[in-house]
Parts: sequence; structure tokens; C-alpha cells
Amino acid sequence: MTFGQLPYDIAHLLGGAMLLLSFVLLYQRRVQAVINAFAMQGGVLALAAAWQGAMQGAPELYLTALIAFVAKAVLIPLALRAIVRRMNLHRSVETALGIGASMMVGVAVVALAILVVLPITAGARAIAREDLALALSVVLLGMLMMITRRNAISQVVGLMSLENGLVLAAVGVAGMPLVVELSTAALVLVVFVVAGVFVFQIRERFDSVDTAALEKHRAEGTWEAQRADGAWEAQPAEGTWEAQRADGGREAQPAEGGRDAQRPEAAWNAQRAEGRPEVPRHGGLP
Amino acid sequence: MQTLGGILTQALHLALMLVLAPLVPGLVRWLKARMQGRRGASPLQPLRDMRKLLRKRPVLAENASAVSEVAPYVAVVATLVALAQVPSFSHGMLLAPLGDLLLVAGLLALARVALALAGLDVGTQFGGMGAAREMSFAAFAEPTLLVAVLTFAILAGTTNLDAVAATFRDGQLGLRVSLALAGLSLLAVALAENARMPVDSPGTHLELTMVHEAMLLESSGRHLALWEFQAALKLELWLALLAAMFLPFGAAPGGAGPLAWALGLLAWLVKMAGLMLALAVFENAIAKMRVFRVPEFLGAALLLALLAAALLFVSTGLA
Amino acid sequence: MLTALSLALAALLLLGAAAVPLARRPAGARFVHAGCLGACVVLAVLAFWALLASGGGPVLALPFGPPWGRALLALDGLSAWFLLLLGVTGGIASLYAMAHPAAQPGAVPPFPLLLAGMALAVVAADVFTLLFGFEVMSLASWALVAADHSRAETRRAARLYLMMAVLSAACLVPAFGLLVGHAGGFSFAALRAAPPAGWLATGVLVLLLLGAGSKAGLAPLNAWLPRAYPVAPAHVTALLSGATANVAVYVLARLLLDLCGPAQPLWWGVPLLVLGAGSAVLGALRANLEGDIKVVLACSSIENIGLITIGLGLALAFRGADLGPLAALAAGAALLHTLNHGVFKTLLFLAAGSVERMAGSRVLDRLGGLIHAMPATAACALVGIGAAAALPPLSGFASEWLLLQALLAGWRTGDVTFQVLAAAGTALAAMAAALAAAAMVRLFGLVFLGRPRTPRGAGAREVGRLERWALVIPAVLTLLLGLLPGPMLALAQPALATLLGRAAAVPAQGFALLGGSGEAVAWYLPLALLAVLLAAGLLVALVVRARSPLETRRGPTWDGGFIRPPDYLPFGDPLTQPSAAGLAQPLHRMLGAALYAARETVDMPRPGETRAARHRATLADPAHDWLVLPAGRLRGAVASWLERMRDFTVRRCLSFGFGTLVVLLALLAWLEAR
Amino acid sequence: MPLPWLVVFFPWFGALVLVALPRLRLAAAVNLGVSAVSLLLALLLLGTPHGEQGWTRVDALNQPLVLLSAIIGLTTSIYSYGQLDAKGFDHLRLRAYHGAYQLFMGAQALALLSDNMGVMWVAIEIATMASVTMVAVHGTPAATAAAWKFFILCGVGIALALFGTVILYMAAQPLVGHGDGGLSWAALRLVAARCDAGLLNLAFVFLLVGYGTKVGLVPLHFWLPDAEAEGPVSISAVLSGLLLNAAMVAVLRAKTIVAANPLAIPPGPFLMALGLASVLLAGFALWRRRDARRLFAWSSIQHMGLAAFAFGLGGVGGNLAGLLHLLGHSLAKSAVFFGVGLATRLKDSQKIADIGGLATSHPALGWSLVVAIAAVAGMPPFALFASEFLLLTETAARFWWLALPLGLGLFIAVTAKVNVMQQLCLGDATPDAAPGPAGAVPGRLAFGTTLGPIWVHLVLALVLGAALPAGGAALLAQAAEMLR
Repeated sequence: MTFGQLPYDIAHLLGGAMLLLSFVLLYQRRVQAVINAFAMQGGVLALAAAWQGAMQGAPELYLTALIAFVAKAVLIPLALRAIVRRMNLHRSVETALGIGASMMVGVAVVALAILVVLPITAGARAIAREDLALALSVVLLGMLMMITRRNAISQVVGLMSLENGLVLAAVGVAGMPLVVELSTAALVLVVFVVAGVFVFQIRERFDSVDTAALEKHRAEGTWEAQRADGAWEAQPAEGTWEAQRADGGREAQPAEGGRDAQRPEAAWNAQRAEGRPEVPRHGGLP
Repeated sequence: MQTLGGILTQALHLALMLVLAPLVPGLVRWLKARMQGRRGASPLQPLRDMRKLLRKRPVLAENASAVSEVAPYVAVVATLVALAQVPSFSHGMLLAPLGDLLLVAGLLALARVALALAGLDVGTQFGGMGAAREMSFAAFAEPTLLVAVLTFAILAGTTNLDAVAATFRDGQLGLRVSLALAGLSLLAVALAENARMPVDSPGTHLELTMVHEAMLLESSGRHLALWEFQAALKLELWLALLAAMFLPFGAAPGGAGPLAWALGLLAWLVKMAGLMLALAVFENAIAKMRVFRVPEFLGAALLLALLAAALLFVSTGLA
Repeated sequence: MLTALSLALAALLLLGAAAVPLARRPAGARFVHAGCLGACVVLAVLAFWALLASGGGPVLALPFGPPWGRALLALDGLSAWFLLLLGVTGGIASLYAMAHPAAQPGAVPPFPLLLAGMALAVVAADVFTLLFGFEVMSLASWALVAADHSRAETRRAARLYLMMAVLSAACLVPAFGLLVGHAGGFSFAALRAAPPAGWLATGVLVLLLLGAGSKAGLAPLNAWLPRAYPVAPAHVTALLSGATANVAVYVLARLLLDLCGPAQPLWWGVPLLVLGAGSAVLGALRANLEGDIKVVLACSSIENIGLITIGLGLALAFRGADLGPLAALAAGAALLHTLNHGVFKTLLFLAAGSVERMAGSRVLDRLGGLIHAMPATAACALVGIGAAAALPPLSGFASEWLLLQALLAGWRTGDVTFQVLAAAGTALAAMAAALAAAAMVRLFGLVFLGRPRTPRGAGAREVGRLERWALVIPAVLTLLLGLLPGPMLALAQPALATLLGRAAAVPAQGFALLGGSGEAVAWYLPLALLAVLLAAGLLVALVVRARSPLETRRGPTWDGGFIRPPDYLPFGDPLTQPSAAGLAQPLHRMLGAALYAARETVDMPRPGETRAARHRATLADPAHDWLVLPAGRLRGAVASWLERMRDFTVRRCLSFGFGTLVVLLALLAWLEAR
Repeated sequence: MPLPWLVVFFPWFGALVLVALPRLRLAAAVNLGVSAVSLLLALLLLGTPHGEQGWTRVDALNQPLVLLSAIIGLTTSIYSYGQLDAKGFDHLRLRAYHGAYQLFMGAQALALLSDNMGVMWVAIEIATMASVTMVAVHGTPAATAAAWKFFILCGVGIALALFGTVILYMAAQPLVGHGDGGLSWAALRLVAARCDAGLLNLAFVFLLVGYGTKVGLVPLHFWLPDAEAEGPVSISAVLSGLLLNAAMVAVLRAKTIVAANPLAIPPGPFLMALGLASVLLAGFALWRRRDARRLFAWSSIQHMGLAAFAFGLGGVGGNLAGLLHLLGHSLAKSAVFFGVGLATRLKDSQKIADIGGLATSHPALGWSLVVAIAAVAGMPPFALFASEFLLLTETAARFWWLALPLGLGLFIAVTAKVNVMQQLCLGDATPDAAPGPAGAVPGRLAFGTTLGPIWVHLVLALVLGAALPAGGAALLAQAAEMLR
């Protein structure tokens, strides 16, 4: 049960292919191409699941493979295309991080994944370790794609490739219970996200699906806006510390007292009580 | 015998004080006049003034309250009781166990508060000015007094007036720098407390700078007489206090016989005379200072007293 | 006994709950306050009984408590002493509240809760219950301070008050934590068994001083006090100053002297001595500069709390230097002054409340001449004033005499540094006393003496009977406490025993107080003093009466030569009366400029100009300007900086998650590599 | 069918009914009934012996939490019954709302009760999706934005949590072998000591980041303020009251497994770090809030941070403090949300500046809100006071240098809440909103169904903090013992 044996090499091959496709997703600029790459990844995932089923003699994995294929390689890509058509998003994806830069970050992330998995030896078989490293990389790359792309479609795709990584890991572990249920549930989640793009009618409500646009609709307004009108400097209506400092002079004499001190007769009292000549300068004999 | 002696000495002491009280300011005034080359009023002048005032009909302002009438009695009584504890010619008087430096300070404060309230009672600006200044000066005089008392307490181990005086008289303490410093500070306090020259001018009635007189402007008749008497008592008390503390020699020990009393009386009179002379000289030598320099004057005294205590700590390896 | 105590507590809590519907009608409010009065009487009687039975009762475990244990109550000497104080002041305040119940309905329900909280804090026997009561007390008193929340000034004061209460809790809990972690139990018994030492003890000391000190009103964290006290109703202010502040003192005494064990070093007393002396002088000085009755009284509370703290510090130091009798002297002074101050300050605040209600203002420059309109109030207030000014033979003088005796004995510790500090402390305490006297004279002179300054003040009337009783009782108590300090101290013996161990000897004998130690002791015999004073008074009166028979006659005021006021000035010409600012001016210049950054601006018109001259005196609380405000500004700056996160898009939020994950993974790799 | 399953499936059944029901009042009443019955079931659950039943388990940890969620579920449905005439509810939305509500209740009961980590994950996912639906139910742009953010962030979190679960099984697989037992918490805990430490560490990191997102720990908290501020008030109540607890329990289950392995890196410090960050950040952020509901959402972040810190601190004391904090926070916070919700309706604005002087205009509501906010701020005699006291003392006793930042964070947060309490409740009242766009002016029913739940919660919090019956205390102690 080690390397050099065909079945495992093929398993690794498929895993590697998924990782490669994640990089492709990260690399693509055009929405259509992204969707295609994602469909291919779904297909590869289905293959991997089926192969694992064959290897582990676990028939339920065939079911997983079937679901994965139908949903991720066929239906969801179709749905995404439909969205793209409805919102005619035939422009290229705006990236928050340059393609080259994101590729580099991706490589770094993969390296990190390997580093993390490396010390794991005892108990787990080397085989599972390799699978784990691959799956982990796919997951991280999917997340990386979500944060380096600006528009909702590619973020959704990123989430789904992340989820592909999950399923890859799940099927990779021999005898993982509930694997079908879990993968299905994860799929449902993804489908919900896709549905979200539809249901929330993002296209119709905002002129772009750039998620930044969503930020404008918040009861509290934006930070810049608040800072601009210096809102919160006066915010706790009755006195921030600043307000308290403002009445710091009041410290001396409470409200009325303070006013009294300025009333002419009070002033006169003060001077008289002290003797006039003393008021201008320090008192005593002139 | 002891108690009988105590009672007798106490009675004699009180009588002596009451009789001599009016003479003290008169004598000082007279001495000052002499030194200035004037003939000056007779030393008995204050006594005459008081008798005359007592005979006059006192007039109170329309809006004067009971405070104006009661305050002078309170002040006189407080000062008198304080004075009754200061040993003059003999120790071991009846009130000796009661006699306590802190209590004296407290009684003087009582008299001061009575005076200030009387000054505020009618609500005239001079009374207010005087009261405010009197109380403010006290804020500097009292700590000085207390720190000087600390010096005595360290040397004598107690604040009981009689015990302190007795300790000093026995004189195994010898001469101490710290005692001298404490003495100086106490002198300054005495001047301020009695509204004497550098702080206040007892002779003049220059309205704008006076402290003590300003509070009495509305009082007349027997009230004024009582106030004058209280001032005299206070001056006498301070002189006697200084004498008992710093010139302790000669006083008769507790339970001594009449002969020792006579000697002590003689010694005491000499001491008082000397102190009055010193006061007269000092008052002639120095000029009145501006009101708001008084804190600096008393602050310096306070520092002197603290210095005395500190010196005591470091010099003698106490405790 | 403890059962009765807990029943009284429960009654107070029920009263607080019942007060919500009852408070609407005056009768209901009166009923509530009557209930408070009854409960306070019960508390006082129980405390008195416990003190006579020399305290040290068993520990009662309540059937409920925090989820990890049960609340413990105990009524030992110290608790009983403070409970006595609480019962007395609370009872008087309740009686006063009964006099005019319809004042503020909002202020009725929290009042019993405040009493209950304080009582609980005082009788608690484990730190959780202690803090529980302490915080209930804070919350209830906040509600009382905020009762009239329509005014912004009130709201600001209430907010500051509650924030300071939170601060004190935030400091007290870690202190308890340090102790508990060291002792391994929440109960006082467990803590007593394992006293802290070294840096642990230091940390406890610092935290306690921050927590309890700020609550008690010690400088520098007392900016809240002069703001919060004046805005509350009179009886509440009386209770706040007479009892609440003392509960904080109780916490200090309980933890520092009792729970931290007798083995603490001499220098433990130093911070208390310094803080106490500083607070005393600052408070007394400020009492001379303020222009509002309640603020003046609040500042004088700061002064008295400072004196009490000096006593506690001296007790700690003396104990550290193995001077048992002197420690007893200092602690006795602190305890006695706590009681005396509680009573006479209650009296003064209640009198201030009566003045405010009858003469329509708290501002000194709007009052005057009330001694004619309100003689009874004036007489009672005069007693309180005398006590606050530490005049013999009143109560204030007795305890301050003891305190000064303790300070004068400070040199016996033998440590030169402490000797010098004690000498300076003596000077400062004396200065505080003198300043307090000045402040009290100014207060009484401006409020009760002279002439009215406003028509409203001229129309003042004497207070009703019930209210008068609420003033007379504390006045009589003040007199009694002044004349019988010896017996009171003898009563306090159990408290001293709690603080300093069974061997503690009371610095009193019969009716006399004993000062100093060793061979020569100083005596203070108030009864003898009174006798002598009366005798002398009789003598003088007789002599004067004999020599000057004529009756006094009333005439116009000479008034420095001013003409009679015209008839359209029914209450005299206000210009010719001293004002608050005027009476304050000497100290304003002598000390205020240095200690309170006091400034005064005078603008005199040129000769011939018709405009009035203006004189404005201001002062700023340095503690507030240098501690509170910068802290607030720093907080604001940090918050504004962190606020940039708000505008993050979903993507950037997600990148934070990604970053966290990556960082944790890297950390993992690093940790496993090692 | 074992009782725990009943507790889960009955609300789901109710959800089906509610989706089908057309009439408003009737639906609300049925919602009420379903919640009442599930409260009954939760009470019965207290009696059942501890142990596993298939995928579910009953133990000292989830018994009180299930009961709490049933109580809050009932009070919340009472509250929402009174708010039917508020704006923004038409038939369709109301159906969706009620259905999602019961779905959510069942799901998070399952999340609490499940013994199988996989099932727990599924339950939390269902709860997430149900709550997303509820957040978005108003359909306003702000609500949509909040729901979208909520969904994306929590979706990613959940995915990561699943990855962690897989790795967890991978670690245990050589020992537990195949079969459903492999993901059982009990089984995992048994074998954890012999599992591969590295895998356990990896698993914990993913589970922490995954479920921690749902707990709302800084810096994974961004979804929480919007989600709790933009949805209906009741969703804020159940979100902060229940969902966060369920997620926290998930984190705890993972923690106990990892902590059982001596070789693994102790998970406590991770939790403490995130918790402390949450407390401090939230403490400062509270000072800058202008929106009442966002403010209390941030306070949820702060309280969850405190709980996480307590659990990270560990030990019986720490865990007890954490549990108390979870329970007390749920009660107090949902009470506050009820009050703020009604105030928001009265003033037709949730800006703090627009809600002012409630105690002047509506004394009952105002003073109730004062007490509730005091309870949230950790004032006595409520549960949060006890838990924060215990937590701070434990911290000072064990890591005195951590007591400083923790105390600072607490101080800043509590003062901020005091500040807002005064702004909301004291002072001069701001004008009420005119009827019309805001829907009907709230009547007696609305007030009754608000104040009732508030005081029920407050009384419970009081009992919890100051007078917990011996049985409850024993249960909590047992749970704390179990978690160490």
C-alpha cells in the first residue's frame, strides 16, 4: 500500500489534476473560462470519488461521484452561464490582486499546506497524508480565489472549488462515514449560494455584482461618511469626555454659581469684601 | 495636699491671669511708645477702656442675630479655659491633667470661629473680609503650631502641657537647635494669632488691611469690651505659653509650697516682662507686610518647624 | 442574630420591589420610607447588640448564592461597627425622607435597595457577597443620582458616577482574584488563613487603593464626587456621604488590616498616609472655593475620608513596626471619626436639603440671613458646622484629637522616612482641619448669617415638625458623640479586635480618651472640659451682667459708612454683602492657584464708565484634567482608528478569515517544527 | 423514537405546518404552540439519563442549553406574536419567517444534542441557512446585504469546519475503524489520547476557524453586527441567544477532543487569544455605535469573546464561568433585543440618537430596558455579574498579567453600555414616529408581549446568578467538570 502502485498513483494524479485546475481558476480572467475550468474540476472530482469507491470497495462513493458529476460538472455551470447571460456579464473579472501576484500567493499557500501536513506521520498512512496535502491546497486556493476576485460569480466559483477540496478530502479517507450525506449537504450549501445570486436579484438591485456595492445600504452609513461629518465626536448625545472637558470650567462653580460669579453685584461683593485697591494687583497697602 | 495645692495654684493662676490680662497690651503699647520717644498712654488704658465700654449701652445692628450676642462670651470663655491650662508660676495645677496642647489649639480655634461668625453676622463687607482673612491665616498658623507641638511631643513623650513644661524645666534636654527652630516658628504663629505687627497693625484702624479689628466694627458696648478682653487674654496666653515652653526655669514643681510659688511668680513676671519688651522691640523694628505675603511668612515658619522635627529625627537616634 | 439580619435585608429588598407601585402616591412613598426607617432601626439595634456581645458571631451560609457556592454572612466587630453607622445614618435619612415624600417618585424604589446593598456589603463574609452588595449599592445609588434625569448636568454626573463604580469594581475583582488564587477559597476565613506576601501583596494593595479609594473619594480619582453628590435628593446625598463612602472605607479596612494579615511591612501604611493627607487638604481647600452648599459639603466629605484614611495608614504602619497600642490608637481614631463624620455630615446634608427646599436655592450667593427665618435649622446646622470644624467639645474634635495624637506618635516607628512623612502628615492634617473650619465658617456665614440676597431667600420659612426632628436627632447625637467618645471607643473594641487581633487595647478609659503611649500619656476629658467651660461661662456672664446692666438696643448697621439701602431693596443692598467668591478669595489666591490652577480675572471699568465691573474666579480639578480627560481622549482615538474596519467589503472580511487561517496554520507548522 | 429526536423533529414538523398555514394570526398562534410544546419536551429532557441515543447524546453540557433555547424560543415567539402588525410582514414573508423559525429551532437543538460531529455539522449548516432566510425576510437592500455577507462568510466557515471534521476522522480512523461510530464525539474522545497529535492540531485549527466564524470571534466576526441589526428583531434575539451558543458548543466539543491528547498543542491559548481580541475590539467598537441594534450585536461579540476566553482558561472555574456566561448572556441579550425592538418600532428608527428618553415617554419600557441593559453590562444581581466575577478572579489568580487587558476590555465595554443606557432611557424623550409607514402604533398587546418576556428573562437571569437551585448548580458543575 505505498507509492508506485497504480491505483494510488492514479488517485494522486486525479488530486494533482484538481490542484492544477484550482491554479487555472486562479489564473483565468474571463468569466466564461472560469466557469469552464470549474466544470472540469467538478468532473475530475467525480472521477476521483469514483476511483476511490472502486479502490475502497465503498459503493456509496459511486453515489457521491454521480452527485458531484451531475451537479458540479453539469447543472451548476449551466446555471452560472444562465446568470451570466441574464446579467450579460461578458466582461472580464476585476481582480483585487493581480493575476501574477495571486499566483505567487497561491504557490506560497500550497507550500504552507505541505509544511503543515509534513510532520503528520504517526498513525496516518503516507497515502492519506498526500491526499490531505492536495485537498488542503485546493481548499486554500479556493478561499484565495474568493478574496482576490471582485465579482460575485467568481467568488461563488471560489467557494465551490473550496467545497470540491472538502469532498476530495472526504472521499480520500478510507471508511469516512456519512460521506454521501456530508458531501450532499455541502452541495446544498453551494446551491444555496448560487440561488442567492438569483433570489437576491443582485443584478437588478445593483448595477454591478461587485460586492462592494452592497455596503452602501447600511443603517449606520460608512466610516468615511461619519468621520466626514465628525458625527461621533458629538455622538453620545449628552456629552462625550470632550463635552465634559468643555464644561471643565464649570468644575469650579456649578451652573448657577458660575453665572453668579459673573453677575455684576457678585463681582462688586468680591471686590468690596476684599477692599478695592487689592483687586487689580495683589492686595495690601498700595 | 497635692490636690489642695492644685486647687489653690489654679485659683491663684486664674486670678492672676484675669487681672494681668488687660495690662499686657497696655504695657506693650506703652513700651512701644517709649521706644518711639512718645510718652504714650498709661499701661492701664485698656483696663479703663473696658470699664467704660461695659458701662455703655450696647447697640446691635437691626439684622444682627443671637450670634452677635453669644459669640463674645464663647470666645472669652474658650480663651480663658485655654489660658487656665498654661502653667504660669507653678506646675501640677488642678486642670493640669486636662491641659493639652491640642486642646489649647482647639479652644483657640473655637474662639476664632466665634469671632469670625460674629464678623459675618451682620453681613457687612469689612466683617466678611476680616473673617475670611482670619480663617485663611489660621490655615497656615495651625499646622505650624502642630508641628512645633510635635517637637515637644517627641522630646517630652506627650502633648500634655504640664508634663511638657515640667520636662523642659528639669532641663536634662539641654539646648537643642530644633527647640530653637521650633521656638522661632512658634513666635511667628504667636504674632499672626494675635494680629501683631508684621501680620496686622493692632494700633491703627486702616480698614483695607486690618484683619482682627475688621470683625469688630459692628460690635459695641459690653460686646466690644469682651472682644477686647479676649484679645488681651489671647496675647497673654501666647506669651505665657512661650514662657512656659522656652523659659521654663523657676516655675514651682507640683505640690510645692507657697515659698516656691512666690519664687515662681517672680520668675514668671520677669519672663513675661522680657517677652513683652522683646515684642515691643520687634514691632518697632519691623514694618507691616502686605496681606498676601502673610502666607509666605507663616509658610516659612512651618518649614522651620518641620526642619526642627526632621533635625530631631536625625540628630538624636530616636526609638 | 444573623437570621434577624438577613430577614431585615429581605424586608428591604421586598420594600424596594413594592416601592415601584407604591411610589406613585405620597402615602405609599411615606410607607416605604417608614419601612426603611424600621429596618434601619433593626440594623442599628442588631449592630449595637453584636458590639456589646463583643462581635465575633458565627458565619451564616444563606440557602442561596452564586452558582459555585453559597453566600456567607457574618457580624463580627468591624461589620457591626459599620452596620451601626449605616443604621443610624440610614434611619435619619429615612425619617427626613418621610417628611416630604412627594419629592421625586423615581427616587423611592432604589432607596431601600441602596440600604440593602450597603448592609449586605458590610455583613458579607465572602468576597463575592461583598462585591455583590458593593455593586448593588453602586447601581442603586446611580439610580438615585439619576432620579431627576431631565437635566443634562444630572445625567452627566450620574454617568460619571456609574463609570467610576465600574472602575472600582474592575479594580477590586482582580484584587480579590489575587487573594483567592493564593488562598484557594472565597470566604474571609480562607483568605485570613493565607495572607499574601511580596509582590502579590503589593498588587493587592495597589488594586484596592484604586478600587475602594476611588469609591471612597480619595484623590486623585474623586472627580465624580463633587458632581454626583449635589444632584441627588437631600436624604440620598446624606446617605451617600454618611454611609456609602464609609462602606468603601470598610472594604479598605477589612481587606488591608484584617484579611491581608498582620505580617505586612511598615511601608504599607505610606500610600494610605500620603493619599489620605493629600485628599484631606485638597478636599478642604476646595470646600473653601466652591459656591454650592452641597458641593462644599461633598468636598468636606473628601477631607474627612482623607483623615480616616490617614488613620488606617498609621494603623498599618504601627502594626508593621510592632507598636500594638499605637496601632490601636490610630485605628480607633479612624473608626471613631468614621462614625462621627457619618453623623454630622448626614446632619449637614439634611440641613442643606431643608435650606434648598425652603429658600429655593443651593447657591451660596442666593442665600443669607436664614438664621432669622429658620432658627431651628440654623441651630442644628451650627452644631454640625462646629463638629465639621473640629471644635471642642463636639464630636469632630474628639476623633481628630485622637488622630493627631496618632500622627504625633508617628516618630516612634523609628524609620526616618516614615518619621518625616508623619511630620508632614501632621502638618497637612492640621492644615486640613483649619481649612475645614474656614470652609464651615464661610458656609454658615453665607447661608444663615448676614442678610438675604434674593427675594426668594427672604421668603424662607422654618421646616415642618417631622423634618425638624430629622435634624434635631443627628444634632443631639453629634453632641453626645462629642461628650462620650470614651464609651463609644470602648464599644468599638470588638472592631479593633477584628482589625488588630484580640490583644488590641482601646485608647480610652472611662469617659476619657488616651493619646500617646508609654510612660506619659495625654488625656482628653470632654465632660470635664464641658464642666470647666460652663463654669467659666457662668463666671464671665455673672461678672459682665453685674458690671454692665444696660439692655442692648437695636440700631442701623454702620456697614462701613454705607447709606441705608433704599426701600425698593427690601432685603438690603446686596452689593454691600460679602459673596461666596469674596470670602473665598484669600485662599483662592494663597493655595488655590497652586493646587487647583485657580484663576481670577477682574475687569474694572475706567472711572466714569457706567458698566459694571466683572470678577470671575475659576478653578479646574487637576485630577480630572490630567487623568480622566486624557484617558477619554486616548479611548476615543483608538476607537476611531479601529472603526475603519466597518467599511470592509465582504471580500476583505473574508480575507481576514483567510489570514487568520493561514496565520494559525503557519503557527502550527512552526510549533510542530520545534 | 427517543426523546432527543422528538425535541429535534417536532419543531421541524411544526415548520412544515407553518409553511402550509395561510392565515396570519393562526400561524403566529401555532408558532406559539409549537414553541410551548418544545419547551415542554426540553423540560422532559432534563429528566432523561445522560448517554448516547444513536446520533444524539444527552449530557450535562447540552441539557441546560437545550432548555434555555426552548425558553428563548417560546418568549421570542410570544414577542413576535405581538409584533405581527409591524411593518414589513406580508403573508409570504410571514410564512417563510415562521417556517424558517421552527426549522432553525429544531436545527440548533440538533446541533446541541448531536453526538456525531458530522450530524452536528449538518445541523449547524441547516440552522445557518434558516437564519439567513430569516435575516433576509424583509427584503430591504440593507437586509439583503446583511444576509449575503452572513451567508458568504458563514458558508466559508462551515466549509472549513467540515474540512476539520474530515481531518478529525482521518486522525481517529486507524483506531475507530469504519462505520458511523467513527465520528461519535464519545468515541473520538476515548481514542483521542492515542490519535496522531499533528492531525488533531490541524483539525482543531479548521474547526476553530470554521465554527469560530459562527461564534463571531474577532477577526471572524464581520457578519454578526449586520445580520443582527438588519433582520427582524426576533432573529436578533435567537441569533445572539441560541445560534452563537450552538456554535460555541461545537468549538467546545472539538476542544475537549483535542485537549484529551497530551501530545497535541493545547487548544486553550488559541481560544483565549481570539476571545481577548474580541473583548478588546468590541469594547472599543461599542463607543462608536450609532445604531442601537448594531451596538448590542457588538456586545454579543464581546460576550462571546469573554465566554471563549473563559473556556480557553479551562479548569472547573473557567468552564463554569464560561457556561454561566453563555446562559446569562442569552437571557439578558435577548431581553434587551425585545426592548430595543419595541423602541425601534415606536420611534421608527434604530439610531441611538432617535431613541431617547424612553423612561420619560414610556416609563415601563424605559426602566425595563435600563435594567436589561444593566444585566447585559454585567451588573448585579444578574448572571453575567457572577460569571464575569468568577472569570476575572480566575484569570487574576492564574495569569495575573492577563487580568490587565481583560479588565481593561471589560471596563471600556461596560462604560460604553452605561453611556448608551443613559442615552436611550434617560433625559428628554424624542418624538414617537407617526403611525402609517411604520405600521400600526404598538398597542397594549405589543407592550405586553414585550415587557412580559423581558421580565421573564431578567428573573431567570437573576435566579441563575444569585439563587440557582442546587440541582442546576450541580448540573453546571458537572458540565464544567466534563469540559476540562
